[in-house]
Amino acid sequence: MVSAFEFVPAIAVLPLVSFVVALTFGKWMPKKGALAGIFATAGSLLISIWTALTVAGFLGSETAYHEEIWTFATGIGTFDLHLGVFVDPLSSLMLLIVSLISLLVFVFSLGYMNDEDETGLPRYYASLSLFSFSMLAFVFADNILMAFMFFELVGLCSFLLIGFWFREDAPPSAAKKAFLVTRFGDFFFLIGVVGIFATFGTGLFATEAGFPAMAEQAITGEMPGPVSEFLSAVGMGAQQWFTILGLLVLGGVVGKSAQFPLHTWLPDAMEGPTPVSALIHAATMVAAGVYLVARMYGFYLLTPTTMAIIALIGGFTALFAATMGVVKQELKQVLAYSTISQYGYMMLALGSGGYVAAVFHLTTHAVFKALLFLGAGSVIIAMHHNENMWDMGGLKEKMPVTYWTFLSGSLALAGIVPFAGFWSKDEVLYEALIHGLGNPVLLVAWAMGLLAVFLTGFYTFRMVFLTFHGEPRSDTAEDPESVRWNVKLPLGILGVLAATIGFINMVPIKKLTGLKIDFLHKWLVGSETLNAEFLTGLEHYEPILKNVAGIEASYIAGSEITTLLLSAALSLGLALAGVGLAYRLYAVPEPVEHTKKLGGLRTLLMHNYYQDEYQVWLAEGVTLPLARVADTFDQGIIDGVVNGISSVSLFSGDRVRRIQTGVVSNYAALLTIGLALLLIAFGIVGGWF
Amino acid sequence: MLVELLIVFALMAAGLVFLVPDEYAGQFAAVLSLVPVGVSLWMYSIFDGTGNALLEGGQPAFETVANWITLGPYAISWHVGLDGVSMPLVVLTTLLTTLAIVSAWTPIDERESQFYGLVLFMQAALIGVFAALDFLLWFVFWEAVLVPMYFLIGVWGGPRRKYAAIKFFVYTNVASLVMFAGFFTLVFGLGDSISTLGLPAIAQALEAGQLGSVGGFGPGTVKLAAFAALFFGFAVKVPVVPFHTWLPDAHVEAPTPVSVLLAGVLLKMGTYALLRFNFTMLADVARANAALIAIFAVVSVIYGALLALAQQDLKRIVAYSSISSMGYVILGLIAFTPHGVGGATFQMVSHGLISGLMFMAVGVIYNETHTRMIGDMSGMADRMPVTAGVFVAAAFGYMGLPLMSGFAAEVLVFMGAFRSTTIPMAPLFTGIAMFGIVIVAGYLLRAMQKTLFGPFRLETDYEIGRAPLQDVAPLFVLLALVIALGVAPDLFYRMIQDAVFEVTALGLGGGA
Amino acid sequence: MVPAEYYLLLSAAMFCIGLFGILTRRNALIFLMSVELMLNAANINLVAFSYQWGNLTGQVFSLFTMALAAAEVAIGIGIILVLYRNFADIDVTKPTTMRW
Amino acid sequence: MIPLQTQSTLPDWAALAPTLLLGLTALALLLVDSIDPDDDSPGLLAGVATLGSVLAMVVTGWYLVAGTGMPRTGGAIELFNGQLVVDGMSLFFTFIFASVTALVSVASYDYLADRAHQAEYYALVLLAATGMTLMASANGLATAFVALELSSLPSYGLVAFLKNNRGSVEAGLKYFLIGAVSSSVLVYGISLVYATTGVMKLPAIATALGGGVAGQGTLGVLGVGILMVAGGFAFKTASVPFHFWAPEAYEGAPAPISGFLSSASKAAGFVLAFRVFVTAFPLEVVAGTLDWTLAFTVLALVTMTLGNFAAATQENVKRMLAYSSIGHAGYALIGIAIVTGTANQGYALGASMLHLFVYGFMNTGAFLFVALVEYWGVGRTFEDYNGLAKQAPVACFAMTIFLFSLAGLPIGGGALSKWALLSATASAATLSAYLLAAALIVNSALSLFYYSRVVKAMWIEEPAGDFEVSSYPTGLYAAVVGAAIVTFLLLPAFGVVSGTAFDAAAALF
Repeated sequence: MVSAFEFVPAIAVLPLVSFVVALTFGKWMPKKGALAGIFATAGSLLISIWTALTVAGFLGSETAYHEEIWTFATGIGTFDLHLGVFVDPLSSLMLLIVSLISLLVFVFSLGYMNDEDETGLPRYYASLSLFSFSMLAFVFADNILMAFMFFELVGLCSFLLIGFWFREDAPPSAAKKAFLVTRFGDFFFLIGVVGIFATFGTGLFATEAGFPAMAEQAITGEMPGPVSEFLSAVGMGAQQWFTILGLLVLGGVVGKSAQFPLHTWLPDAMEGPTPVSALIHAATMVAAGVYLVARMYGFYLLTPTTMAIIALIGGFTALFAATMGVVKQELKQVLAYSTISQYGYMMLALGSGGYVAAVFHLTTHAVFKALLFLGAGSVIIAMHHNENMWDMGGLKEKMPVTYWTFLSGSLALAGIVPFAGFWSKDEVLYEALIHGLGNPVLLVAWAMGLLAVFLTGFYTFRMVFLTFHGEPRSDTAEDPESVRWNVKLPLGILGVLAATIGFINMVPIKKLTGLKIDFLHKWLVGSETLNAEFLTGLEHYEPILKNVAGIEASYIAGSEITTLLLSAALSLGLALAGVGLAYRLYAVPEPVEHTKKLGGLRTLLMHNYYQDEYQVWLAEGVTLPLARVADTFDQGIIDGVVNGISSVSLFSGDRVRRIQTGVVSNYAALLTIGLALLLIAFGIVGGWF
Repeated sequence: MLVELLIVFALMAAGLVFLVPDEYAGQFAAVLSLVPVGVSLWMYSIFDGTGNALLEGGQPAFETVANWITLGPYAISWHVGLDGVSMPLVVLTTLLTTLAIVSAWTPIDERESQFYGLVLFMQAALIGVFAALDFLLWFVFWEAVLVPMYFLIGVWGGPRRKYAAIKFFVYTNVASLVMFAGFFTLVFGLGDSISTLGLPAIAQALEAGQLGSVGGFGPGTVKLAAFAALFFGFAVKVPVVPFHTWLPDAHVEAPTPVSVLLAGVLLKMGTYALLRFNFTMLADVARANAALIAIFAVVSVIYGALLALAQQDLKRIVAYSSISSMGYVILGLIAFTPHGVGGATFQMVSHGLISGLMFMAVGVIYNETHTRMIGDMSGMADRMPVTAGVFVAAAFGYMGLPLMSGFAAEVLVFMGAFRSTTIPMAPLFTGIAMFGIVIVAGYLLRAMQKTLFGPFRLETDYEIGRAPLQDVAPLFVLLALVIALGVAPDLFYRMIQDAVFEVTALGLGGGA
Repeated sequence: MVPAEYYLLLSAAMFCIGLFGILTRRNALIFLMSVELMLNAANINLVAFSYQWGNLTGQVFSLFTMALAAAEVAIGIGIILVLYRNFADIDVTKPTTMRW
Repeated sequence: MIPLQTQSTLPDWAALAPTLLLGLTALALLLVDSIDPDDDSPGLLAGVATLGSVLAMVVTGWYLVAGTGMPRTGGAIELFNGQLVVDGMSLFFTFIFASVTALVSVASYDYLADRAHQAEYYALVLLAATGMTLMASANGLATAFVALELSSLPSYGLVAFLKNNRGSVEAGLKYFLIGAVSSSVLVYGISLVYATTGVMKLPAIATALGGGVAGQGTLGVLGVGILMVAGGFAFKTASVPFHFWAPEAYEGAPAPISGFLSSASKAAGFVLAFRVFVTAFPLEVVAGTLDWTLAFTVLALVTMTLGNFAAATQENVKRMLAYSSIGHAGYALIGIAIVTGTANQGYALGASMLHLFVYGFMNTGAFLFVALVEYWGVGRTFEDYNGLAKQAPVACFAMTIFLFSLAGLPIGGGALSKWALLSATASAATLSAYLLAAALIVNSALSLFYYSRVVKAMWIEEPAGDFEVSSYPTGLYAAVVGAAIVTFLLLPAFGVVSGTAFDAAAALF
């Protein structure tokens, strides 16, 4: 029978086709290209499911797949560059998520864009399709160069979509910012990629020939030839050099996943259409960074320093973003900062060795964040594109579907049992804790993450209460525009998922009851071949984590259960506390702004800790003036010299011709003098006298 | 004989176009110029050259040798041939010429027949430059390129065209003569070991360490002096900072189609010559001074990008960014690794296409608005969506967007440079140079945001219509090529690799 | 007999006198005469050394020189004539319509 | 080519056929004029002059092809007891003179239209040409002087030919006065050389000097003599410091004559210098007394720099060409300036000869174009040339070829010859040689600037006034276009002449 794996490329190619179709024929198509996208992503979803089943081992025997499909650039006497497909549990899971969310976003867009009869829809759907294409191709990339390429394309699509309403001033500038900031991160990423190729001669993620495996050998076993060659060239130890490479790649991750300090582009990115925000934050662009770290986890595990840094960045970002989320006025702004914060959790998990936890949170977050954004989208439709929460209120009755689904999403985000967020976030914190007990750095990261739980609960429900509860605070809120099925359907699906998706990995229950219900964990442990041949299974990672990264689990009072319950109770309690505070402050008929109580802190938070300010200053206060100086220097000095030479020679020419006075006697005189000079000079030289 | 066919046909076409009346000249020239395109593509398809034309074991395709003149002790011959380096450049030349001619239909509205005649004449010379394998022959073509360019800028250019034309003319001519003198020092240094000025003969004699002392100077000095002279001569053409100041003026004043050829092909003459002479014949000197040259390269990249950042004139921006992009070529060449030199060569082609695309896009906007100043317009995407779309695509191509040729070229150069053994602290140098990709994004995004996006506004009082097909069509052709080469660099990269591999081995031991 | 150096000195003196005339005098005709003086300085050398070396080459050549000098004068007079017609003067420093 | 043995087929004196042809043509012209004194048949005169010079050209060409006087056919042919010698070099230059004369005669037909004394004009031109050919084959100082005068005296007359034109007369006067001084300097120099060696024939002088005849005491005398001889030649070649006549003479003279003098007469000076210095004063013999290559190096440097810099800012095209021709004298001097031991001597000298050859056509052509413009009555300044290409594209195209070829761009032979010189300096590779190379580069860059000013005026600038080209004179056009074609053909067909030149030059050493 045919294997699903042969069709994996199609997962990405279908959206690509729909991109071309929408771009060229979109104008004349019934839904302006939406249908093309829907069909394409639906197809991708089906193939993804098929692939997932195959990976799970239900169909056929092989459960992972690697194939080089296109030689990109042939090298003679050096390595080739190629594009290839690599399917393993991680990538197949990601494929599933991405294609699902894309499909739903396409459907939702029918309501959000078409029904609002926006212009330029073909462009919109084309970009959307390109976005899905890039992301899917990125997911099944088999080497880091290919990953980078589609990583960049994702950036392009974000540029196109954020700047979709190019006729206004704000969106294009936001788009520019998004691309520039992520580009800055990608600059380091690219150095990392180039470095990896230069060091290992390959960019493969998996198999013995892959660079993580070679790196592992270099550190644990005997040094592979090319690697030692290069290391001696740069004159560094393996550990040291790999750390540098890892950090360089991490630059790209920080940029795309909007981690501190390169998070500034994400809130601005809200200028784009809301479905786009859903896509960007839930499943694609921002997820890409975290996914990349998971993808090359085998490499990061080798360098404890990098791991620690990842954890710290994650923990800090989680807290940092959450604090800013507390004071935002606009619905989508709150969600934006929550996104940053949630991805912080994933980084925290990865950094502290919680591979499963990270992937778990990535999954659940994809669902509930998509849900929240689409819900917000539906609210925004209802509010005629007014996003200020202080103009809303009392929408609960007006739009029940939106309300209940949004609520489910919010509970998930806040991490209230038994919604998805609880399970994943709890596991993240648990992993951080147990590994942190033996490792102060991780413990600090854990503490920050824990603190963020409270804030998350607070700002989430502040948002919910302000939007849906109390009395309507504006005329539009009085009678909001109603939304159609194409909005409600995706909300419904996601709402259910948000409530239930957490059950795929209920570790605490397992630990307590001993039921083998940690499906995701099993899934990521992967098959025999995966660990033996492709080396991307959990069983391959765990020993490295222990031996090389030196991150070991230790438990409070030596009891795993105690620790487990403690951590769960702690996070749940904090979350509930946050919700409760929000309830006391905002779940009243006439809520008022309490931010003044924060005093000086408020302005700081309102200005997002002046992050934008200093980055803008770096760009326009430092770089531009520098460029101008360079320009003046160029025009003045360098070009001045060139022009100077010419004018000097012309001037001297003008002097020289004055010798020709026109008086023949002078000529005779000069002639005589000239001859005399020659005679004297050569007389002296020749010694005639 | 196919190379001869190309050159002779281009010359005859030029002659014919001079004679036809102005109103038909454009179309006529375009049709004629399709023949070289076809021929060159056919040559590409049957290309059978192996190795590097200058080195032992190299067997250029379409090679012909015929005795031309005797210059003192040296037999000068008509010696042409194409190897993996020159073949792509010839294809690039023919393609860009045709596209430039078509894109000239709109902007060029006086003395057309002379314009197109000169363009075709220049095409002949350019093909000659890339195909010639005898020094004097090569130099004839090299210098012959100047003449049409002088007129093309001087007659059909902008307000300061005369200044720009003469500046370009004199500056590059001085450079060529210095380079000529330097090269002949080398030739006489080789003494009786060569009897022709064939580049392969000279290169191989140098490899064999035949260089003797000239006048009072020993071989080492001679080599170094010659290298310096040659490097200066070509650096002006490339241009490498600080010999670049003729370029912005020339670009800004030249009409768009001419800018296309100037950036697309003429700059490549410099890098091509650098590869042939400095980095193949005098590889050992190049290696010895790798650090210095790498610094030249990096400075060109960063400084050029910074200058572009400071500009308001769209054309000036592209002009300066060409300087920046050419810096990558130098970096790749000096790396002396297969991907380094190969990537550099690929970058020559790729940048030829992309910069051509960029200039054409600017040109189309200019045709409609009659301004190129960023401040004068905004929201053009509202009125010229298609053009704007291509402009965006071109800009991202310039930023090295994956699946477009620029990315392939740059990443290859970086990979080559990163693991280079010639450049000291290669990773550091490469890393610094790579910061160019951030700055380029900076100024191009800024330019796009200011001109294409935002609410529509235009200072000049012109009625904006959609650009005519003849203006936009070339853009799409180029875009298609850029993407094709971006998805499948091997179309050219394979033969390039084959031709440059030998080069990377040079200069390690040999040479006196 | 008189040593050769004396002739050399004599001719040199004549040559310099002629040169001096050229540099100082403005009248075209006197200019011409000065030139003649210089030519004859050469002739002195030629004749003297022809005697010195004991061959006739020098003497014969001096005859040639005289002839050519005559021809030169002929042309010169002609030019001076048209000069006078155009500038109503034979001052050699007058005609300066072309300079620089 | 047929290896034709001149000795066996023709008597030796036949080797002088070109010279004789030119001389006889001059006489024939006078004869025609005496038969029919009132100039009603300009066509006939021009025709005869052209015919004669073309005949001379053809014969010379034939000899060159046949190899008369070349090593491969038994070496130089000595005539009149060795006073004259016919060899590759003399024939090579004779060819230049003859072809320039032909061009000038053709062009003059229109230029002189309805002027008096045409017969005298042509006769003088041909006599001057005869003198030049004699200079090319003069093998003794005496013959050299006589030949030089034979070419100079008619030139004086020709420059002043427009006797009602103040410019022409002034030019004639200055040319004549400086010429007179220079010739007396030359003669005095000759006398001094004779004083130290006692002989006049060049080879004899060499042997005499080699035999150490020149005692310690007479060292200075010899040195002064040689320098003064050099001065005499410098006058002919319009090199510093004997160049002062040139700008005025070329500007004031009838344009065809300017072309004639600035190319043919200059070349004549050079051939004489080459032969005399290489044959009579071999460096290894006189180096102790006077390293004349050093002298010529200085002259070359100063000459080319002064010429080009002065030309750079001229307003008058003809005067610009005049100065540039001084500059080119400087270039040509390079050849003789670097015939040192280290250099490939034949190569160096050959390069100079080639440059003079190409120069003969491109420079004459340029001046003839000026003649054409004067004929039309357009002004002489750059501004007056504005937009000329719209009126007369063909002529302007020809002029563009001349100018760019002069500037050394490869759309004419000028490029190759200039590059030959540049490479020759590289072959010498002494410090002074590199100095020359540097000067050459700087100067030709500058020359590119001022030559392209003319091109710019013709093609780029808009015409100032509404001026209409009245007629298209056949003679002038024929000459200009012909010169342009030859100039261009010398690029691809450079080999035809280069071989001969290098052989001829090599034969001298």
